[in-house]
Amino acid sequence: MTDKIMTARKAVDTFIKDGDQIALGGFTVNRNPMHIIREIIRQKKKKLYLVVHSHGQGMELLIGAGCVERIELAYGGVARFAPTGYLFKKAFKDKTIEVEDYSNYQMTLRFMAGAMGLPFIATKSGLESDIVRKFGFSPQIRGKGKIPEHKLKVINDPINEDGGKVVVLPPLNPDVALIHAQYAGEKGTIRINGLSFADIEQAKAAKTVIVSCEEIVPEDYIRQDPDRNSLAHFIVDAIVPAPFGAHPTACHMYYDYDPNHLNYFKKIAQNQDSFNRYLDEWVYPFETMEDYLTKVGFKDLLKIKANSALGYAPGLDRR
Amino acid sequence: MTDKIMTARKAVDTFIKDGDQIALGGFTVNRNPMHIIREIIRQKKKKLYLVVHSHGQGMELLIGAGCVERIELAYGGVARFAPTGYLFKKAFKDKTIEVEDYSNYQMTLRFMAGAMGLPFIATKSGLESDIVRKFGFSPQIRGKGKIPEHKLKVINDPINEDGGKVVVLPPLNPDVALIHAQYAGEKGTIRINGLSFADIEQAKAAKTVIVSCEEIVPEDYIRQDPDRNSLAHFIVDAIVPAPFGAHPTACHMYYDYDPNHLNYFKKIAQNQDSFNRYLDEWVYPFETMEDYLTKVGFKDLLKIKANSALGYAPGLDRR
Amino acid sequence: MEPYTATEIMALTAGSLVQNNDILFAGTGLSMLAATVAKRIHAPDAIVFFETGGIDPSLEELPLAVADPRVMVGTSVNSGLADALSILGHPKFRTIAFLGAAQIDCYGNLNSTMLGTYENPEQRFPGSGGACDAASLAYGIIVFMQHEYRRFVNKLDYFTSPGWLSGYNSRREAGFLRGGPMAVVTNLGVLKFDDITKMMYLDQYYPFTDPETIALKTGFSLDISRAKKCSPPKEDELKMLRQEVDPQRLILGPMPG
Amino acid sequence: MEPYTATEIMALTAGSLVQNNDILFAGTGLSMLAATVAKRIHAPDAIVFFETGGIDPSLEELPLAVADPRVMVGTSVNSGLADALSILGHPKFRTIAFLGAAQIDCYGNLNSTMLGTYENPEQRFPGSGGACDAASLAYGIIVFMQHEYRRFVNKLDYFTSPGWLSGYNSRREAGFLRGGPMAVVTNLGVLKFDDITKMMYLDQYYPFTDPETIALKTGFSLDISRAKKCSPPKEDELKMLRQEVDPQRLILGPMPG
Repeated sequence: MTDKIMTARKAVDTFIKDGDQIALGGFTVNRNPMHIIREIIRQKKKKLYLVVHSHGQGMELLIGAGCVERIELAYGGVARFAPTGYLFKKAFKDKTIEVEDYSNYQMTLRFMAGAMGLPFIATKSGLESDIVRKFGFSPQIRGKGKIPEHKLKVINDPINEDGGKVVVLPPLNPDVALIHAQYAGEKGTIRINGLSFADIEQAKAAKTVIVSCEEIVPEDYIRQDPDRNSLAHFIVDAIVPAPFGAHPTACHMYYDYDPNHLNYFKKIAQNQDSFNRYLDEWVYPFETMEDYLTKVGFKDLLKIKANSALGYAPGLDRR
Repeated sequence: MTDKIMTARKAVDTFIKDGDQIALGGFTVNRNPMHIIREIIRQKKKKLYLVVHSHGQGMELLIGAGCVERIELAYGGVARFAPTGYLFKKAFKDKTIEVEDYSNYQMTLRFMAGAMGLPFIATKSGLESDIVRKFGFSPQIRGKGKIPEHKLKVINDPINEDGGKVVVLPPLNPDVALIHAQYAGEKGTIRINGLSFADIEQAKAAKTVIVSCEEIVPEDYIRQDPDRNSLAHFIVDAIVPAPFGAHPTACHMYYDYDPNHLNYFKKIAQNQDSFNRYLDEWVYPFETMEDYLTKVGFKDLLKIKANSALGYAPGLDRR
Repeated sequence: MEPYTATEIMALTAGSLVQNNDILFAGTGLSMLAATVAKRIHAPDAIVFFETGGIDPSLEELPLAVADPRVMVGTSVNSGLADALSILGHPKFRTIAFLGAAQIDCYGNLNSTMLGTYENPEQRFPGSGGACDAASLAYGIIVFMQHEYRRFVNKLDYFTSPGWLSGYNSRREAGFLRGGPMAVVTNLGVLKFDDITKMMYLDQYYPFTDPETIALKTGFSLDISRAKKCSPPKEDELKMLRQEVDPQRLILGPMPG
Repeated sequence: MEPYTATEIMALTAGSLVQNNDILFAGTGLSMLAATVAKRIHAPDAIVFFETGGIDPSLEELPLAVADPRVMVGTSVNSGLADALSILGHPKFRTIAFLGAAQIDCYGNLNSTMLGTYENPEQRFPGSGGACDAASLAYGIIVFMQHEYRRFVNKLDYFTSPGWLSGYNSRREAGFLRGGPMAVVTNLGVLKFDDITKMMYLDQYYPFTDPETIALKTGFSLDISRAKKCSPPKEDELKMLRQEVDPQRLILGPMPG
């Protein structure tokens, strides 16, 4: 097995190309694969096709930096810091991105179907709503590349005569899944602490899996407790060592979200000039986590450092 | 929340009635809920409708004792100790039970669909096979009670024009799921060590969940590490303390399967008289695990005691 | 000026709608306060879970997001979306979801996606998240709304989450197995749905307002004939909310007056 | 008498069919030996997994069942059936499943369920287990058979697991995305499938037998024109199998002679 441990630069350069369909791991303010996302921006990847359930900070950055052409999503926001993501909102209103709306369960089921090789998956969720009635992607592009022929279909339950209508959803098999995890074994076994969101399904559904992680540990060590592990080593194509790699979002047991940074981002996100200055200040100059963290500074990092018993930073000023 | 901790006698008496559809946890020689199963036999429950993927020792006992009317399964055997279960084989040939054959993936997907509230679930597995072409249950009983109207249906992929044929399966929502786990918190949080088979899906799919366990631990303790937990407390209706409750099958980190007992069972299972004597000797007299274990004896229990590093009994004579 | 804020009475009122052993699907903000109120006062055995996978956390600090690491501690199980969202429709449980929305119609259908259309978008909200799922699958939903004319509309710009659809038996006929909105808790009062028509009516108004004012702030014709005046929050409940649930007033906002 | 048993040459021969980086779906018995042989000799980076959820265990002791606690140790992940069986069809991986059966037909379709019919059952085998899934979804399967006339049949009593169906392109036309049997390893030789017709032919026969004997033990017409004699097992491979893989001969059974 070839060595999978590499820099973000190499992982993004090797595995991500313009136009790829990309699943972002994490959820709003937690475990966003920010280190990889910043590298995507540095490498100026274009026309990305994001598939997410509820995404926040990472998606905001990619949209703002002009890397995104198209999104399938259930939710675009950074929790209380931006109930609707400013850059998502702006791109949607300016029609610089195409958006297709699903629900969280629908997106999760689609990832799961992709992960399990199911031809499609069905749910009662969304019947009669505009999610099943309105279509964001133009008919011209449907069925091309990764874009499914049908957003979804409402059919009669084919096996239970009393089952009524159901929503049938196409599976998702993204080109690349980007995940930030706490631990990776040297051969690629991944362990996520706390909630896994839909990261595991996203990784299993994808053709290529890039995992950034807080720590790389010996494969023997991570295999001493395989009940805790989230992904088998052979699923993973690239491991990127990235301590604090989810900053300014949280990483359970390692650090909390960074309210200072997220509040600052909220301000600068409302204007393209200030957002561009943010890229110049926070994204372009720092290829390594070391350099980025030097910019963040010890003071803020110590504030968000997780308490070992709680997994977050108790008493953190989150206003 | 009322107290869920109870004896096997009370759990079976309260929650299992004749004719119930019952999912058995475990797999061939591992984590069979034997203590509960023996109690079902003592209480002479009848006409049970088993739904399992690959089941072994527990199913053999229930069939032999005449508790079973009908089974949906993928596999009936006790691994090398009885590649096809003798009592299953005999009941099938004598037509004293009705059997419907599925595959392991199909049964697992059906439990999963039941657990997730999906109206149905589809797979490519089984196309053109007799699993989709032949039906074990008589047409007269189909659609009655828990028996699905259709074993399955082969349809054209409704959402992907190039998808071809797919097998659509009905979900399973058993009346009762019987699970043997390593740990239960006092309020019902369950932790399974090692492989979970389809136990988690079975429990979530069922109306009533009975869990026997090696140890009951304080709820606070089991919640100190919720990443390891398998079932939320409110899913579980009865917790039955049962150290060695899976014997003669294995329980990872606690004990190995008991080759002496399984080899002995293999012999007695081939004849109804000797099987009845087994019931008289091993099942009817012992309502508590303490009494049952006294019968097994320290000698055999020490032989199968798991090594803490390995989870099984290294060097165990398994011939 | 009342000695309590609208947010405070909303949290306490919504919390009182919960029964013991209910399984509560909570978002953040008001729904988190309401769920905590419910557990501390009305329904000690109620269970709170989050769509992100945190099942029954200890909630020693108030989470600001459903993905806040504070929902991962003291839980019964830490899982993920597939698991958590599957609980919503579990027929064994009375699952109650607290939802917010940008628009609501007279049958309790919700919009949290956008104003305008995909072709001519005017405003964008975050989208369904788990709201459509909860509204589709849960035993019931309780909706939080700011009571404004432009939010209580005759026709949603985008129909994100199914309520009683077009009223009467339309929800069951559409294929839903259960569910439907139980109540709408606003900054002015509590609205419920007629047993037969499933049309919204005013059930309670807070002491600082009146039914006519509420009707004027509602964009569709509202039945106010059944409205009762709501009692002000009890002293001890208000104290508990302020001192124990949100002492930093992260969600409660400024004190009254 | 040969200085090796049929079981030994079967395990070694099947193991040699594995490529490096293959993901091996193993049952127990012979398939476990073959997988271990593959990893130790031909394909050190091959990965073994079990349908029960044990992914790449260290296998310090030979498991006697796919649910043996020995498949839960040193694994990359301990999961369950849903996870493990999902790996079979993953398009990213060359998944190879080792399967046994009671009957096989000339297109490699398998019966592991029963003889007779549900109405008039004559014999019962355990059933599909994961065999139908592996045969349906994996990149390829390798089948172990006892080479007996009554097992190599024209028509299966029960069609449990899909091979090449009725040959030619019928497998793809039926809706399968990939897969099909690659080889059948018996106690007499190795059979493969014609590239075009997908009909079984004799590829190799062991040194202790001959093509005509094999044809006589095959219940359908067998092409033996392409048969080559197989070399006897190499000394070092036999030694490794006996001393390291199954020293207790739990699966290998008695020594030769």
